Amino acid sequence: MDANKKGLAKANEIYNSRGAYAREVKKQGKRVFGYFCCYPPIELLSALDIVPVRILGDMDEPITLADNCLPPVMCIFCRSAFDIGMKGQYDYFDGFVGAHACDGAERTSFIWSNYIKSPCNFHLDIPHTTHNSAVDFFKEQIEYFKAELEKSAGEEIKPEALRKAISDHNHQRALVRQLYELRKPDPPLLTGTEMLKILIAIMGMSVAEGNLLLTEVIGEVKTRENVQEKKRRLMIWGSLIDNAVFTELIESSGLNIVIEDTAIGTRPFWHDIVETEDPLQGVAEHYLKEVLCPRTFRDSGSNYAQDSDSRFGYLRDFAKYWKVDGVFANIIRNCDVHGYEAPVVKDYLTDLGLPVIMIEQDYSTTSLASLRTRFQAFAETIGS
Amino acid sequence: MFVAGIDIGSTITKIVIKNETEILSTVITRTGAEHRRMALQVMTDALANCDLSFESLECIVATGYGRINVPFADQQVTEITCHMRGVHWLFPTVRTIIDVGGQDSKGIKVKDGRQVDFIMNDKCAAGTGRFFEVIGDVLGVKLEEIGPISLRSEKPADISSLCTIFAEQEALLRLSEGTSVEDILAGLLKANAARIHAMVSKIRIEKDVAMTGGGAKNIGLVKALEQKIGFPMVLPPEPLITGALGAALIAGETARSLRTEELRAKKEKRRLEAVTFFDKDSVR
Amino acid sequence: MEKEAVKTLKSAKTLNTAREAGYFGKKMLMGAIKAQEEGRMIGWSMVTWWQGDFIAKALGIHLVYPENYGAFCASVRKAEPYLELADSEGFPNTLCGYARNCLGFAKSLKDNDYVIPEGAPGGGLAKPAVMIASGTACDARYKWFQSLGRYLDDVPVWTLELPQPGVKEYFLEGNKEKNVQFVVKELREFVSFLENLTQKKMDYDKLSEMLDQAFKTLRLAHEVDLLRKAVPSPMVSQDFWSVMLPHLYLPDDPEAYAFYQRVYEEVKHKVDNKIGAIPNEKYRVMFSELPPWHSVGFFDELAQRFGIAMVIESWNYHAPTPMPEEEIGGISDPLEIIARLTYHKGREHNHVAREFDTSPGYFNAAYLQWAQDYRADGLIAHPLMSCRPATYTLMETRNRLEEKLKVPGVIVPGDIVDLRVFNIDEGFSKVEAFIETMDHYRELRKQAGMAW
Amino acid sequence: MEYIAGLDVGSAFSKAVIVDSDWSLLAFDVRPTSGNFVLAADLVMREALHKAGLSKEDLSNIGACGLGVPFLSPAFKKINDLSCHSRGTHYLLQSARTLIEVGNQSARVMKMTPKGKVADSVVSDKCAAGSGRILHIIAKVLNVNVEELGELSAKSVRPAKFTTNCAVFLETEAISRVAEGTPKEDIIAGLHKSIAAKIAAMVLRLRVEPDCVMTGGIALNGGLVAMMEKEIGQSIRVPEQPLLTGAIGAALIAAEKVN
Repeated sequence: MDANKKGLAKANEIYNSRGAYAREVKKQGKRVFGYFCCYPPIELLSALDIVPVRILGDMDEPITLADNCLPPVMCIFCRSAFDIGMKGQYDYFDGFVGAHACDGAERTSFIWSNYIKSPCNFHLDIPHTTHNSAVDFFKEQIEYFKAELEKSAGEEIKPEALRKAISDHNHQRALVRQLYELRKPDPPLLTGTEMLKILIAIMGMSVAEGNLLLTEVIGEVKTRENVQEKKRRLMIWGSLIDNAVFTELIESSGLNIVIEDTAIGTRPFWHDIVETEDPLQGVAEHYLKEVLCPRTFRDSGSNYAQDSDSRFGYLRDFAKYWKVDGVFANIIRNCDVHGYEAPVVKDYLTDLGLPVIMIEQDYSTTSLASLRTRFQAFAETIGS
Repeated sequence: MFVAGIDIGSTITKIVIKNETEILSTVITRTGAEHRRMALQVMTDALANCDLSFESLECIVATGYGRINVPFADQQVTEITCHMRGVHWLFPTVRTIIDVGGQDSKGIKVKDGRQVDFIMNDKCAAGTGRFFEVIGDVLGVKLEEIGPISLRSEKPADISSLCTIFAEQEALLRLSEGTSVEDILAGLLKANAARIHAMVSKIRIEKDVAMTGGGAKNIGLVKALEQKIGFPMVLPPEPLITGALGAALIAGETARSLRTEELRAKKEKRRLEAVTFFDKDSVR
Repeated sequence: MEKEAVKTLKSAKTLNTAREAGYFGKKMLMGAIKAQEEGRMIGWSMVTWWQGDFIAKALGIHLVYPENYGAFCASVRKAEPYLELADSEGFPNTLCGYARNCLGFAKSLKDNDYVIPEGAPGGGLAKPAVMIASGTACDARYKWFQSLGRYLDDVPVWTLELPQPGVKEYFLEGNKEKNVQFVVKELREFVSFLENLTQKKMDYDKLSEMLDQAFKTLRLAHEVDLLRKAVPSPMVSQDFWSVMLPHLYLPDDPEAYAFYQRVYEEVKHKVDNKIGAIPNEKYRVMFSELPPWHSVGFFDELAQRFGIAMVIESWNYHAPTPMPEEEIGGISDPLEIIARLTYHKGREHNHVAREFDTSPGYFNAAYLQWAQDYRADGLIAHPLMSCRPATYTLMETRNRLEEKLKVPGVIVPGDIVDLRVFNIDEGFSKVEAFIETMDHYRELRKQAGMAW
Repeated sequence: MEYIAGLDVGSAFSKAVIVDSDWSLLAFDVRPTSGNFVLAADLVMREALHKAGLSKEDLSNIGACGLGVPFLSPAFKKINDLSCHSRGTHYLLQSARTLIEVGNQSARVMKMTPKGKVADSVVSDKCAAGSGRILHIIAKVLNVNVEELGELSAKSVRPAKFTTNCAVFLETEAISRVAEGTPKEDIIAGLHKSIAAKIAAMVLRLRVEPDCVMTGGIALNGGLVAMMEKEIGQSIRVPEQPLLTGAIGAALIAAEKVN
C-alpha cells in the first residue's frame, strides 16, 4: 500500500485491495477481529486496541464452496460472505464475532465457526424487541462478550479505555454524518460510490486511523466545486450494497445517490452512543434501539398509520432534508427481514409522494447489467 | 418536420418515421447476431420507403436493448418510457400496458399520460417470446402458428416446469406419452400467462389494458392472459412498433423544444454509421 | 402423467391410534368456528412451543394458528389464490409460504370488511383481537405478523422473546439462568399486556393446572419417542406426523393425554411383541425437517420398495426431553415453569452439540443424538422454499452426520405449500441410489467398530 | 451362453450395448433420441443386436436406465441411473473411485466402492447451466461442432464473463458477444469456466479420491476436462466410450439378475 496516499485516494486504494490493509495492520503486530453485520459493539474491540473488520461478501465471486454447507435458498449475501471465507479471504482473523441479527446472519455465524476456526470466537445473541428487559438482557450478553474478549486478550478492559473507545467511535459517527451533510447540495459534493468506498475502508481500519481518513476526506470534499452533474436524487433503503460496481451502475443511469438507509450507510452511524455511567448501558441501548435494521421488532403506535409513522418517520426526514426525488428499495434475494418490510415502507413513502422502485437482486455483479434499464426508466419516471 | 424512432430489441429491430401527425414509414426486422449491424440498413430502407433523406430527419431517438450505441441517434430513452408514450398516443384510455418481448416481459402503469410505475422480468426466459421460439423449434411448430393451434385444445396439459430448457424436455415427454401438440401448447401458454399475470399484478392491473410486443401477436397468449385478467385487452394494429413509435414521439418533442441552430449542431454530430451494438458497461 | 395422481399420496399410517388423531384437527377447526360464532376473543398465534399458549388460553383467548392454517390450505389445494394475492401486494415470493398464504387471506378479509369471505378454506380465520408472534427459530414469525398491520390495522402484536445463545455461550457460567430469568420477566409483561387487553385477571391456579396437565401429556409423548428406539421400529414418521398435533397445540387438553395413553399402549404392545411398523425393516432412516404434507404416502412406498423405516424425524415438533429434576423441582411460579419448558425445548441438545464440537445446538444436534439412539442408517433431508430457516442447517446436519457418525444423508427437495416442487419420481430414484450408499456407510461403521 | 442388452435412453442420446454372460462387451450403438423414447430405444437396441449378429430372441434380459425408461415396455428392466453409471464406469476402469457424469440434463458426482457400487452421490439441481445441454446450445450459436469446443477454448486469452445462468439467455448473450467481436475462444472458455466451477463444487463436497473419472458427452471436451482438473486439483481420466457407461452398467446389473 502507498503510505503517502491520503483521503479519497487512500480510501479508494483500501477499498480496491480488500483485506490488504487489515493484513498489513496485522503484520504491525495488531490483532484483527472479524464481525458480522452492524450489531456487535466494536467499541469493546477498540478498547483492547483490536482492529474490527466488517465481514462482507463479494458480488464478483461465483459461490461454489458455500453450496456444500448453506442451501441456495439462503440470503445470498450470507452465502457469499461464507463462501469467500471458506476460500481464505478472512484467514488472518484473530477472532470472529458472530451475531443473531437475522436468521441468515445467525445460522451463518454458527456454521462459520464450524469451519473457519480462529483463536477467539463469540456469538452474540440479540433480543428481537426493544422491551426494557430486552435491553437488560442484551447488556448481559455484551458483558459476556467483554469477559470472553478479556480472557483471550489476557487483559481487562479498563473503564476509561472503554469510555475513550466509545467517544472515538462517536466521533467517527459524527464525521460520517458530516460527510452526509456534504451530499445535501445539488449536485452532491460526494457521490454514492465514493461514500461506499470510504465507509467500507473505515470498516476495516482502527477507529483512530478511520477518523484520520475521514477528516482528510472531508477536507478534500468541502473545497470541491460541483464535481458531478445534476441528476435525480435517489435514496436507497434496504439490504446493504458492498460493491461500487452497483452504485456506479445506478449513478450512471441518471441518478445521484444522496443517502442510503442501509447497513453500510446511515444505520451504524446515525446515532451516538450516550455515555452513561455504566458505559455498557449506553452501548446496549444504542445497538438495540438506534441501529434501525428491520430485524428488530419495534412495537409502536396503536394502528397501522401511527406504527408506520413512528417506525419510518426518519425516512421522511431524510427525504425532506436531502431533497430526495425517488427511493430504491433494495432487496438481496432471500433477505426476509427486508422482504416483509418492503411493501409497508413502499406504502409509507408513496403516501409521502415519493416514487419507489423495489428490486430483488441476486447479489452478483454479473446479474447487475440487466438492472440498468430499470434505473434509467426509474430516472425517466421521476423526471417526467 | 420529420423525426424517427428506432427500437433495437434483443430479437427484433423496429423503426418508425413520422411527421407531426402521422406515421410515414415503419420497418421491422430480426435483430439476430449478424443483423445487428443492419440497423443502419434498416434506417436507410425506412427513409427510402417515404423517400426522405437522412438529413431531413430533425431528431432521432433510440430505444430498446441496443439503444446505447446507435451512432446516429440524438438521444436514448428506455423502452419502458417509449412503449408507454407509443401506447398512450394510440389509446389515451389505457392505464396498464403488458409488453411481452423477445427476452423480457414488462408491466407499465400510465396515469394522465405519465408513467407512474413499472415492473420488469428478465431473470429467466419463461414468459418471453424466446420461450415460445424454443418450444416451437422442439415441437416443429412455427412461432406464428403456436397461438392458433393452442386454441384447438380442449384439455391443456399440466406443465410443471417453466424453465424453458426443462419445459422443452417436458413437452417432449408429453409428446411421447401421446399428448396432442395443441394440449401441450395450450398448457405452456396457460403457465406463461399465469407467470406474466402474477408479475404485472404487482403494479395493480387497471382498465384499459393494452398488450404490446411479440407476445401480443400470439392469440393463444392473449386469450390466456385475458382469461386471467378477466376482461379483454386492447391490441395495437402493429404491437411491435409501439416502442419505436414512442421514441419518434419523444424525438418530435425534442425537435420542437430546440432552436434551429441547436438542431443543426445536433445533426452535424450525427453519423449514419453501423450500430456498434453492445453496451460495454454490461460486459463488466 | 396425471399430476394429481402422481403428486399427492396419502399415507396409510401403521398405528390405529394415529388414524384417530384427525379428531384433534377437526376439534381445533370446530373450536375456532364455535369461538367465532360465540364472539369470543380470537388470538392469532405462532407455534410458540407452549410459551404463549397457556397464558393466552387461561385468559380466555381462543388461539388459532396461521401456520397450521397455511398447511391446511395447501393440503386442500386452496392456497394458490392467497399466494397470488400476496404476490400482487408486493411481498416477495421468496417469503414463507405459510406467511404469504396468511397475508393473502388477511387481504381478502379486509376487502370483505372483516367478514370471513364465502368459501374460505376450513371456515377461514376470524379477525383476531391480538396476535402473538415469536422470534424463535425464524424471523418470519414476527415480521409476518408485523406486516399484517397493513390489513388488520389496529390489532396489537406481541413478540415473545426467547434467547438463542450459541452453544459455547450457553455453557458460559450463569448465562442459562440469565436467559431464563429474562424470559420470565418478559412473560410477566406479556401477562399484564393480555390482562389489559382482556380486562381480566390471570388465574394462576388455573394456569398451574393447565401446566400440570400439559407436562403429563408432553412426558407421555416423549416416552412414546423412547419406545421408538426398538428394533424393529414400532411406529414410523407417517404415524408421528399425525399424532404430533395434540401435544403441539393441545397438551393441556385431557383428551390429548388420554389419546397418548392409547398411543403408548399400542406402541408398547408392538415393542413387547417385536412387531415392526413395516413388514421387513432393512434400513432405519431419519427425516428432517417438515414433511411434504401432500405426499406423506411417499414414505409408505419407501417402506414397501426398500424396507425403509422412518424411525425418527422433525426434531422441532417433538415433545422435549424431560427437564432434570434439579432444574424444575420446587418451582411454583407457573411463568417460570413455562419459561424453563420452552427454553429447554430449543436447548435440549446443546450438550450433544458441544460433545461433537458443532453449531448450532438446535435443529442439527438432535440428529447427532438420534442417529446413535435410533441406530439410524441414513438421513433424508427435505429442503423447503416455504420454510427456509428450517432449511438453513440441513446441509450442515448432513455433513456432520457423515463426518462424525458415518451416517450418510440424501437431499430430496420439496415444499410444504407449493406442491409442484416435490418431484416424487425423482425422490424415489434418489433414495434408490441412496440404498447403495447406506450399505457402504454400514460397512464403514462396522470397520470403525461403531455400535450399529 | 447368455446374452444381455443394456440401454441408456437419455434426453439427447440413446445408447445400447450387448454383453454375454462372461461380461464381454459384444457390440454397442448410439443414436439421437430426438424426442421419442420408445422408438429410439427400439432402433438403438436393434442396431446393437445387428452388430452383434444376434436377434431379440437371443436376449435373456434387458436392463435400462435414463430419462426415457418410464415410457418403455416392462420388457426393459428399469435400473437406477446412478448405479448403472457407477457399475459401467467400474467395468471400463476398475481403478475408478470418483465419477463425474455430466449428462444433457444435469451433472452427477459419485463416490464409488472398489466393487463399483455407489458409495455416495450428489446430483446437481436441475439447472441447464451446469449440464451438457448448454454446450450444444452455444456450439449452435457459434456454429462450431461440439467436438471442437475443447481445443478452441484452449486458445482463449481472456475468458468472457456472462451476466446470466439461464441457458436460454446465455445463448442470446453469446450472440451479443459475437456481435461485439469477442473471440469465439473466449466465449467458449468463459462458458467452460462457469460450468467447471459449478461441477467442481459438487466434486469437492464428496472429498474425492483417485482415480477420478469423467463420463458423459462433455467428457470428450478436452478443454472442459482440463479446466475441471484445475478446479478440483487432480487429474481426471476419461474412458474411451464415455457415453456408454450407463448402458454397460444396465447390462451388467441385469445380467446379475439373470444369474
